[in-house]
Amino acid sequence: MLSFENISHGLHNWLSAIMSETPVVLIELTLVALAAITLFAALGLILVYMERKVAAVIQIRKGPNRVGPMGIFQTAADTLKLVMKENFMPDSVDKFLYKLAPFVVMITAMLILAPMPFAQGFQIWNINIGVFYVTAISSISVIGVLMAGWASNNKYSLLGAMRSGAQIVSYELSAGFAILSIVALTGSLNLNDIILSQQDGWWIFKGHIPVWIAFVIFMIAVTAETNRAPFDMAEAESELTGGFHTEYGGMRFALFFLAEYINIFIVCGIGATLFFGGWMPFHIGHWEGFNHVMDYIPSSIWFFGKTFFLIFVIMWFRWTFPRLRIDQLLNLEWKYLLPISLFNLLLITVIAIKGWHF
Amino acid sequence: MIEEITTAKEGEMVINIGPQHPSTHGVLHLLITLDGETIKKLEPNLGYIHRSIEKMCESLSYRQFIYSTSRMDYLSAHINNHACAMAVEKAMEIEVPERAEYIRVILDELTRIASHQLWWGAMAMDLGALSPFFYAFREREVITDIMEETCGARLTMNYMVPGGVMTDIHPNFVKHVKDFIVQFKSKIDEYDTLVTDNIIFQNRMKNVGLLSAEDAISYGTSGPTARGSGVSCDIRKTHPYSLYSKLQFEEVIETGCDSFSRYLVRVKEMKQSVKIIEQLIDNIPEGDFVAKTKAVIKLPKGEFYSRAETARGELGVYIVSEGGTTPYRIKFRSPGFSNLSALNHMVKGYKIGDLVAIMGTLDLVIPDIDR
Amino acid sequence: MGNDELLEKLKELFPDASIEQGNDWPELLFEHAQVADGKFLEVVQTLKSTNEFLFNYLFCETCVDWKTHFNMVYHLESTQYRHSMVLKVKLNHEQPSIDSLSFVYRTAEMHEREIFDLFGIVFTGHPNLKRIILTEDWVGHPLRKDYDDPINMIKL
Amino acid sequence: MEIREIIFYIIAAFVLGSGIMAVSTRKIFRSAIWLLSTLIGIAALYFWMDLEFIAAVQIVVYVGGIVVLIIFSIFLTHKSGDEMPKIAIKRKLPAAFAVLFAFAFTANLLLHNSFALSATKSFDLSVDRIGTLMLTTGDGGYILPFEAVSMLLLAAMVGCIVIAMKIKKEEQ
Repeated sequence: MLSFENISHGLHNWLSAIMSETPVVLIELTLVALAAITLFAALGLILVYMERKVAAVIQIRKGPNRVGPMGIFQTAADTLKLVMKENFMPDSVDKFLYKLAPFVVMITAMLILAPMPFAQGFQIWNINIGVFYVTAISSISVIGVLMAGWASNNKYSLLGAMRSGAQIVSYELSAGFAILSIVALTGSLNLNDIILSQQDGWWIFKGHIPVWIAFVIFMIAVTAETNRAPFDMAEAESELTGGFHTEYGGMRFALFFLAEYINIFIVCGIGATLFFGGWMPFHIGHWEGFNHVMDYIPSSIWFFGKTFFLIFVIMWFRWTFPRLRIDQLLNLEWKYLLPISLFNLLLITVIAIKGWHF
Repeated sequence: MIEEITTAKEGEMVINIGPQHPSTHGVLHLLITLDGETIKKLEPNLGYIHRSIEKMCESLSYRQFIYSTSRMDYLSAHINNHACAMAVEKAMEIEVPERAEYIRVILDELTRIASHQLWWGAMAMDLGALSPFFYAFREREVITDIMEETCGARLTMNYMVPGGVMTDIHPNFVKHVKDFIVQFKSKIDEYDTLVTDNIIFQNRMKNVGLLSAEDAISYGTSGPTARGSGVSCDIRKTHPYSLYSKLQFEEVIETGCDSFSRYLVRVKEMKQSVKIIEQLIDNIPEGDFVAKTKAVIKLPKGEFYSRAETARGELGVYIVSEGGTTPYRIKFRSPGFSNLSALNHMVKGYKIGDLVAIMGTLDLVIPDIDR
Repeated sequence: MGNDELLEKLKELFPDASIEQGNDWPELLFEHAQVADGKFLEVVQTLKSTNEFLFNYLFCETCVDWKTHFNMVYHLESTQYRHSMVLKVKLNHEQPSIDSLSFVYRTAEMHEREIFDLFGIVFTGHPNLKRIILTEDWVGHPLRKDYDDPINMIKL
Repeated sequence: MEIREIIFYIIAAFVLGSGIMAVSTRKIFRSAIWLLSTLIGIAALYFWMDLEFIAAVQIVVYVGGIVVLIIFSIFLTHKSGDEMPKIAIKRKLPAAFAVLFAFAFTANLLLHNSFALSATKSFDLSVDRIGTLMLTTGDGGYILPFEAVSMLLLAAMVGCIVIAMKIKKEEQ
């Protein structure tokens, strides 16, 4: 069967056969970079379109429906508009940092993509400490936001940056603990090992209620970390007009915008991998026939299906809930989520040690 | 203004909210002094949409000046026109036909519902929930369609004239209003599920923007803003005009004094308005829709004051006449202006996010403030 | 309290003011000289805190330019008894000034700024008396009858 | 040159370049950003050496923690956007001497040490081993420093809370 695994391995073997190691590495680096950028662009287009359609359904309206069938080319047209736009810059900004900030946010998002297992045996970098790597790199993205907010020389931007700094630093803890609970159950940081440990059932089914709690906390924390409503304090358009990207326009703004969607994809991908078995197909006990049918669905479809389901959930949040206030947001983290996730981690550790999970 | 920015204390930050800001819903300019994110002081700076309607009215006839009031509080256009028409009628001692009164009150209440629905959506948007706006506009659209059918306009109605209404109602009016009531009653629960019962929403609103009853009176607030503080001030009850003395409805008063009370007052008021319309819509009497008046209205010498309850509070029309065809002086006591004056008191010590929520519950319409 | 009763009471309390029944409510008119030197505040305090009156709600405050003089017009209401009255003060045209009510009724603060802006009446004791609607460098007071702006005003 | 070497020299140049920028720029915020890129470069070096865990720790602790704190404190200072004054020569000189000395010292160490590769891998890189070592009481165990550090952090946290509560009382 044609799968991503075979394609990538075949390509590697073919390249190694015809040339020495250095050019192979160089060519493969270029190919990976190109693939990542293409994936980025495609994800951006699809997710923005999806967000607009989801919003439209929730808001009893039609959404984009003019450009192309069902309006599928709307985001492409929007991108074209953003590219054509003048890249204006206000006076008295810190020019270097102002220009750098969108790229920092973007590159960070790209880096986290590396250990993502998109399909069986298909992954840019099978790093040993996958989950820890993701947590580590995602903490850089806050720097880009802080940079943008400070360099814009605008009080709204500064307030937005301060908010987002406080928010991301706090919610990283809860997200980290939620991830740790799965790590405790699996005993490995490697994303592939985590997926393989779910061969006989996804953790969300195997791990009793504590894993459900961890999952809910994870979803809340990553929504906050990606600055999505109801935790979009950094933008808060009705309070800070645009927050940290108030002064950005054109393609520079588009990079922030795109990075937000890529980040959503990444956190949902991680969520799907940790709790829903990544590219593992859905199996039920000893229903051999059913399981066999499920196995026929390619692993990449399973991964993207689960990820997009979680993305839909996050979009659903956004279009239903009002925004929290900054102090309520921090209270929620420090007074509720953090103690709960600490206790929950303890519980899960006990379950893991005693082997009480299925 | 410049000196205030420079005299801000160490560690404090002065920020301009507006005149172009998504949550001021117009060109309101607020100058706020912040300590971190906590508001220390707020000063409104008005006049960005000041058209000097009061001065203009001094050279308009008593038929014409009513139309300029549609542009004041454009969401309560009918009620504004009604108040002006009443002032002229009172001075001229014109008897308004029964049919006209019925039409007027029905349209007033429809206006109130439409205004509250716009407020409801906009306020949810201020709090960061974007969807309720569309739900509110689904019902509001029906009302504006009825208005368009009846008066030919969707926003600036200009339908009430001294002595009655300008034209008779459309033949479909009664049917469409009844359809609206059915639709509204089936959907109003959705409002509660979507917004009122939401825990984030309640946390954002409860115990925020406190305005005690005493302060509410001292700041001259009126309408739902004052009624949310437990002050009875519905002109329809305290100084009944038109048909209101004969109608069965309750004055909605909440005693929480916070943003959530003001919110509840408006949501419950919509239900009361529907109740009023239900009492009237089946019994519109036959007859004239406008009393016979002279072509040129001349008011007797003297001072006349009429009050009406708009969606935002008490509108006062104060006419000083020298006996001519134009008023000598007109003062519109607009509810928004007084309500805005309480804002500084209400937001002190709260966060920027609260400012937006509190401003949302005041339901400010900027042309009403600037006139 | 009904209007007639109110009228009697007011006459008793302020024998030297001119009191008459207006179209809606009793009207109390003071000459500026009668209420100069902070006496105006005393009058308003009396109206606000006397148990029979309790005029605690200033629902409208405005001014009328009569070319020879200004009339300050205060509409007062009691939220407890639901009776209303009109308080008027005649100011001279050259240097109009009157005590500010902003510490008696907080709503007066904004209203007085508006009146200062559009009529040029100076409110002594006002905490923040400056233009509110027009820009700070505006010349003249538009709602005065002698205000003229040949470019922007259209005469009918 | 092999690809690994090329990558090493690129990373090294990046670390050195941003390090120099961090101390030579006269805008405090930019200085923090350059410091940040130096630290990221060092993390990249760890990755290059296949020390993934250490690299990730480097990023979490220095980039996610310390630099964010530094940036926050810069936000809270006044005039963070202004250029800092030029440093006088008499203060530059001692600094230059110190740098020279450090450079000579390190170079001395490097030149007199033979970097012979041992045939067997000298240490196990896995996270399991690091974790076990951390909590081992016996030979080569780090339980004592681990506990000492945790006590220190606890004390610091209590101290922070006390200071924060004091400010609140003063406000009231």
